[in-house]
Parts: sequence; C-alpha cells; structure tokens
Amino acid sequence: MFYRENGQFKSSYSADLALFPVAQDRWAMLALAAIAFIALPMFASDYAFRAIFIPFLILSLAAIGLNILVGYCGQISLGTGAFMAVGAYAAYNLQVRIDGMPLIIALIGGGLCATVFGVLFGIPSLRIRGLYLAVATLAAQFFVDWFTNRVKWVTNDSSSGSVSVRTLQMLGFEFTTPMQKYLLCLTLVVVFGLLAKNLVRGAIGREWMAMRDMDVAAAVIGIRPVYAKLSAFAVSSFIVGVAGALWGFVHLGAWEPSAFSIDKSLQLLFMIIIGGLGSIAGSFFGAAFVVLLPLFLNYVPHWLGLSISTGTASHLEHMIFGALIVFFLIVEPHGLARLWSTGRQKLRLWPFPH
Amino acid sequence: MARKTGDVILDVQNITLGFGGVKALTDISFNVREHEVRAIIGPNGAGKSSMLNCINGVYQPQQGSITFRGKTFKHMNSRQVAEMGVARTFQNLALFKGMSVLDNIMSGRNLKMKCGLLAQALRWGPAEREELQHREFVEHIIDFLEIQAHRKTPVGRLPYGLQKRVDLGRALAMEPQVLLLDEPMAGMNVEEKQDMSRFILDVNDEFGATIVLIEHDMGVVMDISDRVVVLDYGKKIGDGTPDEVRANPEVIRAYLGTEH
Amino acid sequence: QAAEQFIPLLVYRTGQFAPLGIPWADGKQDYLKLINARDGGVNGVKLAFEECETAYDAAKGVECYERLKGKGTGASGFDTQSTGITFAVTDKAFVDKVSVETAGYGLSQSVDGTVFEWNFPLMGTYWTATDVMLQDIAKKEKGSLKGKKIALVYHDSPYGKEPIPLLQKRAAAEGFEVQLYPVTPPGVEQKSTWLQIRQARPDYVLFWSAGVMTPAGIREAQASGYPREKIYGIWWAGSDHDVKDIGDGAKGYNAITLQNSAAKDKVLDDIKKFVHDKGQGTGPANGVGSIAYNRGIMISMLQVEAIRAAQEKYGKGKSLTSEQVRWGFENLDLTADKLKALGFGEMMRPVKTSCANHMGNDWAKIIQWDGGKWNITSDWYQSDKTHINALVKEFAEKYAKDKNVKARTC
Amino acid sequence: MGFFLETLFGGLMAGMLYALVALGFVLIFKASGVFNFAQGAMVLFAALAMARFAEWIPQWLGFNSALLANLLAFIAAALCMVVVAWLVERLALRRLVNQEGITLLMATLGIANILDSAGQLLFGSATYKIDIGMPKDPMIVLENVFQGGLLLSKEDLYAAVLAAALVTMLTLFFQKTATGRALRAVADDHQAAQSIGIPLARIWVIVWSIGGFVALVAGVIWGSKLGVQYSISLVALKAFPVVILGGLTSVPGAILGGLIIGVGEKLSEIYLGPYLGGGIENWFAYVLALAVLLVRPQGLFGDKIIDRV
Amino acid sequence: MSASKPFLDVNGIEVIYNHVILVLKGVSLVVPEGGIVALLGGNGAGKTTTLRAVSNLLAGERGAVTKGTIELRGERIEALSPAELVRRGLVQVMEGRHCFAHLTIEENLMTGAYTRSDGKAAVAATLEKVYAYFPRLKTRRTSQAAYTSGGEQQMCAIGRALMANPSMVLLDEPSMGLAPQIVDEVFGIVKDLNDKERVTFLLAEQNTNMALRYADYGYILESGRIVMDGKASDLANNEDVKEFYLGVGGAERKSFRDVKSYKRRKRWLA
Ligand SMILES: Nc1ncnc2c1ncn2[C@@H]1O[C@H](COP(=O)(O)OP(=O)(O)OP(=O)(O)O)[C@@H](O)[C@H]1O
Ligand SMILES: Nc1ncnc2c1ncn2[C@@H]1O[C@H](COP(=O)(O)OP(=O)(O)OP(=O)(O)O)[C@@H](O)[C@H]1O
Ligand SMILES: [Mg+2]
Ligand SMILES: [Mg+2]
Repeated sequence: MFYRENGQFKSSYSADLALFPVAQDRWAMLALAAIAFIALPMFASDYAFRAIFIPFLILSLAAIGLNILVGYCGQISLGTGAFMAVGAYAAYNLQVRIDGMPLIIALIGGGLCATVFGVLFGIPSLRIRGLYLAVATLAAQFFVDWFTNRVKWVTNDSSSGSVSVRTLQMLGFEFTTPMQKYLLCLTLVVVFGLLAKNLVRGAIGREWMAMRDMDVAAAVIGIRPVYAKLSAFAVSSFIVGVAGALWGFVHLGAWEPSAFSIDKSLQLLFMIIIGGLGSIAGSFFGAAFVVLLPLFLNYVPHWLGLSISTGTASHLEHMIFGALIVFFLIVEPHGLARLWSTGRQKLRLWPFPH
Repeated sequence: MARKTGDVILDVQNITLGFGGVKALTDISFNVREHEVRAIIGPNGAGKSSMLNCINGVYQPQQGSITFRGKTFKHMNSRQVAEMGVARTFQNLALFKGMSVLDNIMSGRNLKMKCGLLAQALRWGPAEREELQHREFVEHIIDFLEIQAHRKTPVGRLPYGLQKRVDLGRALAMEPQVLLLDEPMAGMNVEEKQDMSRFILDVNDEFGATIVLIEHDMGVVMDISDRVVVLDYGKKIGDGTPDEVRANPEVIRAYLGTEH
Repeated sequence: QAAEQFIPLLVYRTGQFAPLGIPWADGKQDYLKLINARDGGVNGVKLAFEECETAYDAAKGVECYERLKGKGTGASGFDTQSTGITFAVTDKAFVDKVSVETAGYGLSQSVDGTVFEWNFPLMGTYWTATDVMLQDIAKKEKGSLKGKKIALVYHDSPYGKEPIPLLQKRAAAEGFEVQLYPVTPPGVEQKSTWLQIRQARPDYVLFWSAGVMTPAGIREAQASGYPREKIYGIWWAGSDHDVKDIGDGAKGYNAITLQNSAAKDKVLDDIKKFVHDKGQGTGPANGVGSIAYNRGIMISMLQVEAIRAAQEKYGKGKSLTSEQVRWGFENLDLTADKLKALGFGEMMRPVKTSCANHMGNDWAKIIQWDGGKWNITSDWYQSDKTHINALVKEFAEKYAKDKNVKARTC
Repeated sequence: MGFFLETLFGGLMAGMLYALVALGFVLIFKASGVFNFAQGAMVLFAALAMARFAEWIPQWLGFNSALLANLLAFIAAALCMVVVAWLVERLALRRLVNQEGITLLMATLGIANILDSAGQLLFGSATYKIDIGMPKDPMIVLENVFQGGLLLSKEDLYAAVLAAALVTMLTLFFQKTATGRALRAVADDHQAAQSIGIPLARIWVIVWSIGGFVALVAGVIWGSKLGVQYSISLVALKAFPVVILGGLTSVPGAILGGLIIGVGEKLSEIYLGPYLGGGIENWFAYVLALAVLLVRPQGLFGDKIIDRV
Repeated sequence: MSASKPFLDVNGIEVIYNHVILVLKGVSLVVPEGGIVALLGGNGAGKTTTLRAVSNLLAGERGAVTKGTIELRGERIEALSPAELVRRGLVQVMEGRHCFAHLTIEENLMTGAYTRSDGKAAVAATLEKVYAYFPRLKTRRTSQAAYTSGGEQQMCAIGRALMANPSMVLLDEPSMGLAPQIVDEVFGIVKDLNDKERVTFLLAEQNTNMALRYADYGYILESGRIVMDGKASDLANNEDVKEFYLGVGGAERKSFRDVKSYKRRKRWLA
C-alpha cells in the first residue's frame, strides 16, 4: 500500500519527462546516492572497495556502454574486450608519453580513441547483421589482442608486452587509497550513467531502438541507418573505452593483453543480458550479479563449514553460476531489470491482486 | 460529391518492378492529386504493397520514375522520401516492438529534432525544450487516437488493432503531406473501422494531407476515397472514381467478384 | 591459542592450465601439511593456509590477493603462479608490504632487490632459463653457437616474450641468428608455425609454451618431421602430463627443470609417510613426485624457510607480519647441509638471497623424455650473468623511473 | 612450389578439422535457431567421456582389448551426449520457447558453464588420452617431383576423411528426410511450429543429440591429436569464422568455410605473417570471414537474411 | 444451445500475462461437435488470448491459465503440449500469419502434415485440395514465404493448418488482409469442411458480418469477459450487436464518410 503513484498527478510534460517520475523512486535514488557517496566511504573496508565495489562500478560502466550498443541499438558485439583494451592502452600511452597528464584527460582520451576504433569496426554493421555481425566483431577482439601483443610502441617498448601505470594523479591530487579510487570510479559512473540515460531516453535513443526493432521501418520514418548505428558504436565504445581505462588504471594497475580477452567480452555480454537488455539500471544489476555471485558462492562452503577441495568448489561454483543464468533467463528473459519492475508493479497492486 | 482537390502532387510513371522471375509491377502509371484520398485495390499479391514500397524508396523499381511536387526521381532512398513529407503505415505492422507507444510515436518526430548528441546527453536547455515541444504534439496524436491509457505500454503487448493505431500515430507524427496507408483497417470490426475512417478523413481535412490508401474492405474504399486505382497481377486494370471502378467489368472479374 | 602463521595459496585447479596447476597446488599444500604434521609447524608456529582459485585470470587473482593479504598476522607471501597476476599485484605489494615470490616466473628484472623490494623470483627467471638452454646447446655444438639458427616458438603473451631480450642480446654477442615464431594462445593449431620451421630449418627450437600448446606443438613437430631432440621446452612445458600421452612421439624432447624438480628425494618419502598415509594428502598419492608437484613443494619449502629465517630475527615461535617474513625471503641461506636435512638434497642446490639479489642462486638441469619417462641429461648449470645482469639493471631502472620507485641502497 | 603445396594441404586438413566443430554449430542453429555457444563445452565433455570410459570400461569388465574398449567407450560417450541433450531440453530449452535468439545464446553460455565443469567433475581435469590408433608420423610423397618431397600428416588425412564422411551422412539426413523440413521450420518460428504440431521437445532432443554426436567425433579427433583437457573446448573459437563464412544454416557451407579458413589462415601466416610480426592467423581468419560477409551478408551458402515490410 | 455434446468446453478460465496482466476474467464457452462457433469482440477483448489458451500456446508469450478448465471431448487438455493437441486433431491458425519465412510456400504447407501418419498419398491429396482452395498458392509454391504478399501468407497459414487434416480448427482472424473474393472463399471453405468432413470451427473474427452469417453460435467478448452469447441468427438481429458490431444500428448502413465523432474532432482541433 505504500508504493503508490496515486495523487501524484503530473501537471506538465516536463514533470513526466523527469528522470524518476515517481516520488518514491526519487527518494530511493537519493538514499542510494547518500549510501554510495557517504555511508560506504565511512564504513566499507579496503577489501570491499578493491575487490567488490571498484570492479563492480567499472564493470557497470562497461556494461552501460555495451548495453547502448546491444540492448538499445541491437548490434550484438563480442568485441567489447577489444574496445576496453583500446581505451586502456590509449590512456596508458597518453599518460606515459605526456608528462603530468591529468588522469581524467587520459581516461577521456582513452575513451576517444576507443570511439574512433569502435566506429571503424562498426562500419561492417551497415551491411552485416545479427549473429553474423556478432561473430564478425570477434575480428576486432582478436586483432586487438594481436596488435597489443605485437606492436611494441603500444606498450611503450615494454619487453614483455605488459604495462603498468604510474601514479593516478590529477591536478596535484593523488588517488592512493582504495576509498579515493572508489569515489573516482563512482563519480565517473554516475556522470556517464546519467549522460547515457539522457541519451537513451532522448531522440537518439529512439533512433537506436528503432534500428534495433525494425530497421526498414526506421528508414521509412527518416532515420539514417549509418548515423544511428555508427553513433551507437561511437557512444558505446567511448563509454566502454573509459571503463577499460579505469579497469587497467584503477583496478589492475598493471596488465597484460589477456586482461581484455574474449572472456571479458563474454562476461560483459552476460551482464547485460542477465541484467536486462535496453536498460541502464539493468547494467548495474548485471554487473552486481557477475561480480557478487562468484564471491558469494565462494564463501558458501566456508559458511557451511564444508571442506571441499578448491578445484571441486570452483567447478561447483561454475555450475551453479551457469545454472543460475539459465534459471534467471527462464524466469525473466528480459533480465533482472524487468524482474525488478514486474516486482514493483506487483507491489503497486498489493494487497489486491490485479 | 465534389471535394476540393488540387494539383498533382505525386506522379508515378511506368514503374516496373520484378523479383527474379516474379513481375510484381508492370509498367504502372497513376497520379495522386494534392489533398485527395486515393485508394489502391486489387487481389492478393497484385503488387499494391510493392507499389507503396517503390514510392517509399524501400524497393528500387527497375524502370520508371516518380515525380513528387514536380521533382522527378529514379532512385530515392527512404530518408529523402521522408524528408519530402511522405509517411507510411505498414501492412504487417512494422512497429518498434520493444518501445513504448509514446516512444514509437515520438520516433516519428525524429526528423524534426535537431539537437546534437552532446546537447541531448546533457539535456541542455534547447534539447529539453525541443523534447517538450515535440512531446506536446505527440500527446495530441495520442489523444486523437484514444490510446492515452497505453502511453507507456510496450507496443508488442498491445492487441492487434491498437498496434495499427499506433502505426498510424507514428506516421501522423511526421506531419506528412502524403500519407501512405497499407491496409490500416485489417483486423478491425465495423465500429473500429468507422473510427479509423474518421481519423483518416480528419487528417485529410484538417491537415490537408494527401492520402494513398490500400484497403480490402470495399465499403470503406467506396465511401471515403476520391479516386481508385485497381491493380491485378502487377498490371493496372482500372483507374477512376469509385463508381467508375465499381462498374468496370474487368475489375469486377478480377477483384470484386459479384456485387459489392 | 597457539601461534599461527598464515600462508595464502593462489592456485588454478580449473581452466586452461589446470593440468599443470593441479599437481603444483597439491605440492604446495602437501608440504605445508607435512611441516605441521611432522614438525608441529615452524618452531611451534602452526602453518595456516587457504587456497584461492584464480583460474589463471588476473582479475580473479587480484581479488584473491585482496582477500587473503591481511589474513592472520598478514600473508606470508604470494606465489601467484601466474605472470599476469604477478604484474597486477607487484604494484600493490609496494603499498601493502607483502612479498610476492615467483619461483621460475614473473618479472625477470625483479631479481634486483634494490628496486623490487617485495618481489622474489627465487631460483631462476626466464632469462636464466634461456641462458642455460643456450649453454646446453652450445655444449652440444662444441662450444660455439656462431652461425647457428635458433628459433623461439612462444606463447604469444608476456610470459612467452620474456626470453626475447636476452636471446637477442646473446645472439648479437655470439653471432647466431634468432627466429621468432609467436603462437596465438591457446595454440591448439600450430600447423603454420611448424611448416615455417620445417622450411626455415633452425638448428634448435626453444619452446616457450603453456598448457595445450605443448602437446599440440610436439605433435605438430612430429607431423612435420622436426626432430624432437632439437627442441628445448621451458620448465612449464616439461612436466609429465605434457608428454605422457604422446609417448614415443615426444621421444628426445628436452626440457629445462627448475633446480632439479625431476628428482626423487627424501622429502617425498616424508610426505607419503606423514601426509598421504594418514589420509591427509591433497591430491592423489600417485601424483606425489611428479615434476610439477615437486616444484610445488620446493616453493612451499622456500616459503617455510623464509618464515624460519625471519623468526630467527623477530622471535622464534611468534606469528610474524608480512613485512617480517619479507626479511626472511631476503636473507635465505639454504646451504647444502640444510637442504639435505630438509630432504631436498637431491632436488636442490644451495640458495642464498640478499638485499641486492632476490633470486638467490639459479640452478637448473636439462631433462629429456625417452618415450616413457624423463631422464636427466645434463649436469648442473648456472646462468652466465654477463648479459643477464645488464638486462636486469636496465629493466629495473626503467621500472623505477616509470613508477617513481626510489631504489634502495644495499 | 613444394612448400606452397604443403601449406595448402596443411590448410585443407586443418580446415577439415575446423569444419567438424563448425558442423555442430550449423546443425543446432539450422534446426532450432539457437547459436550454441556450448558446442565447445560439448566437445570437451564428449571427449572426456570417451577418454575416461576407454580407461574405465576395461577395468570394470576386466578385458584387455583396445579396440573393444574404444568401441564401448564411444557408445557410452554417445549415450552420455544423448542424456545431455535430453537434460538441456528438459531444463532449459523447453522453458525458453519463443524467446529471442540472444536470450537463447546466453542460455547456451550458461549451459557451457555447466557442461565444462560437470565434465571435469565427473571425469577429472587432468590430461587424458584418446588413442584410436591414428598414425602420428608424417608421410612423404612425391619425393621425385619436389626436392625433399611433400610432407603430409597421415593423422590429419584420416581425420579429414572421417569428417568428410560425417558431413555427407548429415547432409543426406537433412535433405532426404521429412524431419529436415520440420527442423528448419522450428528454427524460423518456434510458436508457429508448435501450433502445427511439431513436437519441439522431441525435435530438440534429436537435434542436440546429433549435435552431441558431432561434438563427440570432433572431440575424439581433436582429443587424439592434443590430448583431452579443458583447452580442447577452445577449438570452438577456431570454428566461429568458419560458420559465418560458410553461412550459419548450411552444412556444406561449414565444410567449404572450413577449407577456405584453413587454407587462408595458413597461407596468410606463412606468406604475410613474417611481414607483420607473425601470429596473425587468428584474426586473419576473422578478417577473411568479414570480407566475405561484406559481399554476402549471409555467408557463402547461408539462407538469405530476410528483411521485408 | 444445440443438443450435440460439447466438443470443446472452456470453463471459467483466467489468463495472466507476465504474472501481472490479467486479461481473461473467467471466460466460458462451449463448442459442439461439428459446430461453427464465432468469438467476437473489439480490439483487445481477449479473443486471441482465448484461442491461445485452448491450444496451449500461451507459454511462449509468458502467459498462463490461472483458473478454470479446458476440456476437449471431455478430457482435460491444459497440460497437453500443443503438438499433442494437434495429434488429437486440434489446430490453430495464428493471428498474424506466422509463416516459416525461409521455407517455400510448398514446404510451409508440407510441414503442416508433420503429425500425419496416413501415408504420402493421402498427404499429397490434401495438398492438392489446398491448392484447389487457393490457386494463388500454387502459382507461388516455390517462393520463400517471406517474399509473398500479406494475403498470400494468410492463405498459406490457413492451408498449412488444413494440411494436418484436423477435426477442429481455431481460426484467428482468417479474413484479415484478404481480398473480398478470397474472404468469401475462406468462409466457403469453412462451411465446406464443416459440412463434408464435420470439422469443428472456433473462429475469432472482426468481420462480424461474415462470421455471423456462417456460424451457428456466437459469443461476444469484451475486456476479458463474455458479455453476450446466443445463436448466430439471434445475435445478428440483436439491436446492440447491430449497432456496435455490424455497423447497421437503427436503419440503413451508414457511410463511413458520414460517421461523425465530434468529440474526437474537437480534441484534434484543440
Ligand atoms: N504477450 C502479452 N503480454 C502482455 N499482455 C498481452 C500480451 N498479449 C496480449 N496482451 C493483452 O491482452 C489483452 C487481450 O489481447 P488479445 O490479443 O487477446 O486481444 P484480441 O481480442 O485478440 O484483439 P485483436 O482483435 O486486436 O487481435 C490486450 O489488452 C493485450 O494488451
Ligand atoms: N521482396 C520480394 N521478393 C520477391 N517477391 C516479392 C517481394 N515483394 C513482393 N513480392 C511478390 O510480388 C507480388 C506482389 O506483392 P505485394 O506484397 O505487393 O502484394 P499486395 O498487392 O500487397 O497483396 P496483399 O493484398 O496480399 O497484401 C507478390 O506475388 C509477392 O510474392
Ligand atoms: Mg500488401
Ligand atoms: Mg487478436
């Protein structure tokens, strides 16, 4: 009975266009922001930051980026790892080659390079579609794997091809503690998350979705496929590139090309599908699922006081993970975000069914 | 009945379209005058939808040309056609299934929205204003089509008939000068057809939009159209006012069967 | 409650490299169990340990590291078992003050203890391994490599690329030619590589492979008729499981071992007696004594001895912090007698580390597969430091500069 | 010239082996519209089953004939794959009728997770061997034509012949039986297929069983080459460019695609690789596929992608 | 209601989509053996949903029957798979055609005979029968279904269902998109099959006129409830039905041009 929109009549379209039209949602978001920005930094442990929150945030960001491409524009990509890699390596090069490069510029620069790369590899999408395109995007993945391994310049002539970043500093401030790094990631995620949300609920978002749902009809109402698809590739790879740079800079600190392998691509695709295609919130749900569930499953034997071998445990963990994916897809093929909104809808009806 | 119709706005000349062995259209010519309701009828597979697809730039005819407002085109892409103010509904519902009713109709206004990517991302003043202004227009259409209650429903879940309305709404949102309607009333009962006819005539009257209509319900065609083209197996077999067409023996043989 | 010393065990028992990772992990754990069972711990301090599965994935490895680094009185040291994870945690180790021990892998330049205060590439690096292989080849070629063609077939990853700088340096100095053949992981299909080799006919092939790439490569060598006697595998490509199923097809294939992990030694008997016979064995009993397993117990032994050494300084019978254990790593002095007493007399030669030298002494042998088992075919080698030291210095300095690390003076 | 031919043959042989894995993808896609990411896991599972049963069955039954052991193991492994197919249908596909392709694709990723781990839990995760008596040593032909002769791998030759036989069989099965048509119908529209009485459940079990069988053959051949361990599930990555180049829905396409990719990959690596630093064959295969797709978006032989309003 | 025993008996079913959207609120209807029953109602009334519930095709739409029973020849069928239902002679022609896009027209038709076991000759005979009903299909037999016109696809869908030699057919808007001649024809076929082969029909139609002309009995559905039922002839003479469904309220049929809706018009101008 408490989750109701009753009495909240919208007197203008702009009110209806607000990000969170329902008052309860607005309060919930505020509370969430307060927890993320104030409560967590006060109470969470370093481990939680480094092993849970930071990867969660970065992967959420990457998932938002990918969701724009796959969920909104319908272009399935298995090359996300490559776009992340481009972002990371580009940011790295900006940092090592230009002295005193502020962190944020390096990150954005990484994103921009990924954009260029993304648009380039998006061009085939004008002709190739669906699963064919999905598999074809693997070309980007393997090419980048190879390129970062082979071209010395990319890794600043590191003999082994692995790179490691310098200190994270910006305008004289240095990000050292996990909490600072967390806040950095959080800020970026919030900013890019909001920008992405604005895009997808605006004109360009409708163009993307139109391309996804029915491209011929989209063309007939005057949407240019070239612009719609390539802009989706551009925006998506920009965000993914920034996420990649963050993953390298903040989470790993030092990495080798395999950090952005096809596994990462698949993992991200996982996230957005489990979370919900075409949903910004879904990206967060998906990232949480993928980051938290394995950790959780990992702890279960400890809690139960079982002593099974690490190998067996991690095989079981894999199996349960796989089974849960199938399970959630069965329960709601549109992902956790949809499950969440169905739940809310039920809550709205509660206690009267239907 | 005398209705004010103007000059020829759309002139289709000698269009021929084939797919492999199948001749979908053979040397078809007809014109559409400004402000009229022009119907295309014919048996199944006659090439009616293909005709619209040609006008629309979805198919490229092998021969012939299309003149729109005095400009002649051999090949056009859909974008150009849309920019010239031609809108279209589809026989097999080509709605954007994953989007809400509102978004579907809003997407019809995209051509008129000018704000850049960055402005949209930031929802800067002009972007916000633009969005609002178009939203208002779209709300009128929603009211007009009486689908207020479904505003936020994903169209895939709507019953067939309402989907047709949304399809029309999307086309209307383009503020078209020429509106191509491909069987807009299939799957509707009489009452709903009456509504739909009303909508179409209103658009025609109030907006001055020219209408090209494909429909199998002869009642509707005879009542609301000014002139009718009849196609049969890709050939034009009749063209004229409803009454002329109704009396044409070949049309009767090929399409109408007995009296209608 | 009795004092405990915590040892994190990063392992991979799943994924691509599981066949290597499993015996390795079993060895590491069995030795710790042995110390607890036989000696009641180190000077009465029980060894506590926990495995964490990385699946050879850097991000997972980082999570394991974060999770375990502060456990107990602090993690005694991380044997990450992966070059990638080593890269990722090396930076963090400076801040967290935990040591990273990478016996036979990791960053070759981390030998330099003045820069890499927390890294311990004990017993050998890829550079020393390359050097030893070349020594063995030179011996077969009557002392000189001049004019020879030596190919490097490598796993196309930082791991596989580590030997390249040294190889090139030595080639320039000694006048032999180096041919490089990268194999894209996982390396299930290497036909083109070996066809190229068949055409280029190098005199020897150094084989920096991992996982399935090893049997696939050897099979392809066989299929293209390249003599297996001319192939030298790195120690990660020279375990029993790498060649067992190829049998005769791999006959003649050479591999280098870290120290002499192919040896049977007294410590294995102890493990049988105190651990496996009591039903406490980690893996199957017949896995005890395989090459990868032995490498595991050697690594654990070094870990335990570092703790023992540190206890000498910071107080016997006490739980130590990570930082204190680091001192132990830096001041290892395993003499032949000590090793013998530990049951490693056959397997290992003395290792002595210092502030400047974090590797200690790099001993290695060459083994050869005869179709049914590995045979030792060489005497002890130690790498020639002329080229290596220069490289270590150069690369360590670069790292220090990049990372703003101030080198210590020793 | 001799070397060129060797490369060419090498490429053809390798291509045949890719085609074998690609075939699994094509079958399942063609017949149910599911892009089966679990194909690699199925290869692993089947190979593990085969290898371990060949080890266990003689122990259980107390005999000592390699041939008999292999035969029984093959049958047992094939049965395992049928069980897998049945479970997949029961627990996953059945509940995902009429969902979008990408949802199904994700489900198969989940299934891949389960199969990978279940296989290793049941059968172990060390390296095992499959020995079906494939000859491993090379043979040298045409010694008097080319200097040094042409070197061919007998093992590959045998494998290629086996693959070709399998493909012929499957092509016939699909084209000459009424089931083939029903399968394609299912791929087009689950719901409509249901509505006219095609029993999805049974069809799927059949298709996945055939897919499992193909995986088993691929697993046996690759396993006898590389040894059976987790990594052989990664051969699926080699099959991806093959499937799209040949067309997702074409059995012969898988073969031709395999051959093209195999040859293209080897030639590029050997003649182009040295200029680019080597190791290019992996991405080159995809670039090759991409190039073909730009001309024919449905692959060489795939069903035309329908887009109509 | 006619005396013959119920062939299909739908009793008070409720259908919920997606766990939250209640669409049918207790629908009951009875189809006698050898009858033609029409299910009428406006857009969104729930006709399609009712048919889906009967042929058990709701799962794919994430819907479920939550209350009530459905019986075919006195046997509960809610738990049977659609394939099993077809084997028992119950076939549905789905709304929106759903032809197999990549298959040719002929292949589409042949898949319809999948469940039959009465031999190739019998199937071939049925195929000829279908071609005789729809000559247009014969000329387009080798085209991929996706590349045929809307009406051709509709014929294909109907023909495909007939290929199963059903004893009961659920037709969902069969006349949609068909030329008037063909509409006549389709209803002719319905009548023909009903007369000669005693095939039972349940048909959801918007073309009320036609439906009531051919059906024996009719149900009118409005927002998920049956609001009226009766003999087809009675319904056709009912004033309300005439007004709302037949468009002949009062006296003569109104021209579509003259139907006014001032309310709407006003809003449009605002
Ligand atoms: N898959 C679905 N998910 C959610 N709601 C649905 C779904 N399908 C139908 N509905 C809802 O069920 C109601 C009845 O729809 P149904 O398709 O049965 O109507 P109908 O009588 O067949 O209409 P029409 O004549 O337009 O085809 C509608 O309100 C519709 O929104
Ligand atoms: N893309 C295409 N490829 C091949 N044939 C096509 C294509 N489009 C249309 N046709 C064929 O052209 C003919 C005309 O089709 P069209 O869709 O224009 O018919 P229609 O008049 O709209 O019929 P209906 O009233 O049934 O919708 C049909 O026979 C159809 O099969
Ligand atoms: Mg049409
Ligand atoms: Mg309906």
